Amino acid sequence: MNGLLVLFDLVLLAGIVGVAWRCLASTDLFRAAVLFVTFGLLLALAWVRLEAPDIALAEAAIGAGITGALLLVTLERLRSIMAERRSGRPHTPPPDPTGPHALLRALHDPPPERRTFIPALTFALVVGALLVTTLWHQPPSMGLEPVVDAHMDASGVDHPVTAVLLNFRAYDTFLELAIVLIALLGAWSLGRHDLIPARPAPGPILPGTLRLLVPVAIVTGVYVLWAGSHAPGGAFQAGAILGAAGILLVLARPRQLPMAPGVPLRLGITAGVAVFLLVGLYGLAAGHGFLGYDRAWAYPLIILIEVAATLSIALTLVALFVAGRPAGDDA
Amino acid sequence: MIANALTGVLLLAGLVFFAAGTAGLLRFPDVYSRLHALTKADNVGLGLVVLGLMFQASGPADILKLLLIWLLVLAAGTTAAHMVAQRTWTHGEFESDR
Amino acid sequence: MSGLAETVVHALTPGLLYPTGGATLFALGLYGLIRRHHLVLRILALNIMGSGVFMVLLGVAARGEGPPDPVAQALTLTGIVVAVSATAFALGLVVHLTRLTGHAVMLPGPPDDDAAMADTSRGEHHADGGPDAPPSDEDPPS
Amino acid sequence: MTPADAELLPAGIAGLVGLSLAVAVLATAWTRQAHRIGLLGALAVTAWVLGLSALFLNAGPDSETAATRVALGGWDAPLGLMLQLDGLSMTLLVLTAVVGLATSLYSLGYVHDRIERRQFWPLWLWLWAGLNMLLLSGDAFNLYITLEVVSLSAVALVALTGTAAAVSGAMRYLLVNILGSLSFLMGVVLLFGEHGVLDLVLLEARTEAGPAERMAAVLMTAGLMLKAALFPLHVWLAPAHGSAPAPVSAVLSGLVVTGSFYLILRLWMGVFAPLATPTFGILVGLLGVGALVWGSLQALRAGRLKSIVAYSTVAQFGYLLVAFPLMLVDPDAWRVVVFFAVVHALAKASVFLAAGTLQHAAGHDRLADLGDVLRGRPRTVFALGLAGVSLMGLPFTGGFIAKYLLLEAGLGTVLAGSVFGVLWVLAIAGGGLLAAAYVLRMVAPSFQRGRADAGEASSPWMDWVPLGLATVAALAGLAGTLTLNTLALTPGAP
Repeated sequence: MNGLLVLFDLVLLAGIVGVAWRCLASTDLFRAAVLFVTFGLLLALAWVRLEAPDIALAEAAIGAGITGALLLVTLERLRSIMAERRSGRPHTPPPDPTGPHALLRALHDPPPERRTFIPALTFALVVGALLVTTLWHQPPSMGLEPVVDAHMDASGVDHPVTAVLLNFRAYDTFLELAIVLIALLGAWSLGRHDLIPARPAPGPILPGTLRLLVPVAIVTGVYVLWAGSHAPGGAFQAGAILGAAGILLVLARPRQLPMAPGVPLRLGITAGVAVFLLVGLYGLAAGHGFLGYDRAWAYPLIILIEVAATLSIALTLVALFVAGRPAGDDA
Repeated sequence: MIANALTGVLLLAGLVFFAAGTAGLLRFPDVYSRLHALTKADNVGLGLVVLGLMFQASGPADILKLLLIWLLVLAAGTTAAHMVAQRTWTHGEFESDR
Repeated sequence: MSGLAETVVHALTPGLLYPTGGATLFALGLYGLIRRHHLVLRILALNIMGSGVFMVLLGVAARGEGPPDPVAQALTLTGIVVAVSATAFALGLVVHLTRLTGHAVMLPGPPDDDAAMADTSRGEHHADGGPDAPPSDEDPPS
Repeated sequence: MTPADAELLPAGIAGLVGLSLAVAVLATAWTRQAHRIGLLGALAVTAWVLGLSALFLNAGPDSETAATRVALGGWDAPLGLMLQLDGLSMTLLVLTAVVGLATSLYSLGYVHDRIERRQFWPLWLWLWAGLNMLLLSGDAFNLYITLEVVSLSAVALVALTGTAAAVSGAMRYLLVNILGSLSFLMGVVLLFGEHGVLDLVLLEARTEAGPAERMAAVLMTAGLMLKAALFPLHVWLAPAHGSAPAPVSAVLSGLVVTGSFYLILRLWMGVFAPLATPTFGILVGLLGVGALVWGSLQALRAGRLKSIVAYSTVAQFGYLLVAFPLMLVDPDAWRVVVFFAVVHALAKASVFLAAGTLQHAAGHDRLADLGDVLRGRPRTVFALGLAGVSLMGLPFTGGFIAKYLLLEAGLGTVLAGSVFGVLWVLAIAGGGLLAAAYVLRMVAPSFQRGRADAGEASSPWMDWVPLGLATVAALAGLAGTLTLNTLALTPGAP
């Protein structure tokens, strides 16, 4: 049985490295994007094998799902920009796929030049070999599992990962929410959003499926959020699931985005950090330390923070997919 | 004991369908026949795998969850296949499909 | 011989296999980052490097006996969310850059930063970029 | 010190983090009033930092043995996260507050477009909060997260003008930053795998010169050098800093780069201290000499005002590297290095702000065509010159004192019999001459005969803030003793 597991590990790792290699070696960007999604799904399997179901959930939903959607819509945007530029100039000849203008083709990257091969390979090999040598010489360390285990009673939740994320190291999690928000602020500062280049799919199939899937996604999201206090799950996974549902809704009607009014949308995307910060400041004032909770109130406060965070993450992910700030935000 | 044996047999049968679907995806000449091979084989394959796993479930809740997974994958797969086919019908095949 | 066999068996535990795989991914991403020019591929290379770091972290955390370290898992979760945020912003920048310049490659070597640059603190603002920004693909990458 | 002070200090530290975050969150949510919130917030944060420094100096004697540490959420290390404050972080917090306040005031005039204002202020306030948190962080993984907060908001600010040059500079900056962060994170993971803790103080106590520490030191230092644009990993700096809006360039060159440098210093004085050997010091010093020469030459041939300033950052950071070998001989040299970094940050920020005013007035910043505006704007040119004089290190400026102290340390190395000492002394002295050359290049046209033209009218903030900050930079020498004494309150300092 142990031998089978080792075989599984070896095959899985070979698959992961192989897919990553194919992804980085491909000249067609669409192929690279699809391979990257595959890479993410294989990683999720590896996380399950390493007894990290929370990470597996997050990797599948965020690493593979949301990143995949972002990659594909980016490629579609690049394609439509290039098509516009070409049609805008009828007299420009089509680019020669082998000439110096090959770089200008939107979804194609020519094979790398030969002269970077030796230095890049040497550099990567040296770094990789040094890392592997170092890692092989490391003694098994205790980690912080015993310490976390000893304090679980005081954390307000029953799932160690959630306890670390929202209680013991809540500051990191707060900043993580802030980073999601900053990424959106950055994307919005680049300009107003333009139409998503995807064409609406004709026919009743997609809207029909969405009518079925979106309620299921919402139920699943809420379930994953609630489950986070005692089992794998939590705000980030739930936010990603709800965000994915939102992205599907956007895709079903790419031409008729609801013109989100500025103020409620702003409040929605900041709700996570705002609620978190308020609770944190209250903790400071009440003498539990910044981002600390009274032991009796830890569970409800954590749930409150998680609900707000889920909402903000879902909204932010959809907004990052749409890219560019909505017109209502400038009013 | 019987449950374990049933699980094993059903999983193996499911894997055969997956393998067939994958072979079809790789070997068939155009998008439509690839879709045909992939979706049919995968739906049946996943169904068999789910059925096999049901014998290992600890209660009705787990069985329902497994069933739900299968139904959702069916719905998503059908829609995705439909959209790929439709896009191919109106716009032709992708560069990378050839 | 038994020493070799022991080493091999030792190397095949998840606590060493997965960190080794993670280090490989890190190096592979580094290699791709250096060699590929298209910005989307470079972003993918960075993501693969990041996954390598997470794999080392989780692999190392799975070394000890007993349940895996929840702190390592929480850190990885944070890292994944940070990675997807940075990726989303980077992809937005790629689209914007392509709209402005007509290409999405970052060419090696220092760019021509002495090129004339319009002042941006007055007059109309380009914060919206967009189609009214002057096309500048007259300088095809060499 | 009074017991009340000792009780107030931890609350003041956590409160500073809370306050700067609250300002950023508020400006993000209520974007219509972002500039007003930003101004009030800048004043409040600056006042808080100054109050905190008074408190800190009062509580001084205790801090020589240990940094003041605050357990967030009441969870002590290794389980929880710790904030920590010592002389080094206090000094840089004050620097951040001064430059941050000046930048905020300048931005009131510079960023006047209604739409752009709404994008600028929240991002800038997040950047400031990120810097404060970076300086206060006492946890290896938390450092990675704060670095990401700083770099993502900095990149977004660089891209704000939306021109092709700015967006391309921002793209390069982002890729470099992510690469640097990942390298840093890999180092953190190695340390965590080896010792099972993330807290810096606990890590320091457990570190010995093993293979994992060496590899982690290489990865983390390389990542931070990328972010700090230390030679030879600097190529991204000039395009990003040169094409960003002026207040952003000032913050990037003055504070963000200094933040990464702070982290290198902090790590090598703490966790990696057992790894520092003379050979390593000499290697770093040689890099510094390379940076000085290369950056200065680039600054001498650059055609744009802001490019000159950006390249001079590469050159000036060479001094910081040259100081590493000095630190191994003279344990007190690190304080001089930090003082030099502080003076440089003040001077560099005012030079960038002044350059922004000139660019605004002329509509461009090509040095060759800038003569009219340089002659028409004596106040701004004076600010440029005053800050430049500090960069050169002429007598009676902050820069002079910093360079004098550096030279003194360098001569100490020579006396200690190091062959390389001569090289360090030559580099420190020669770098000053090169700096004089490129500073004169910037202001020289104003002494030539020609038409004077004030160009486009600008708000009073844009006229006076660069001058004020340049004055602070020039007078920083007066605060030299205070700064050095504050820095002495850093535990673990050699």
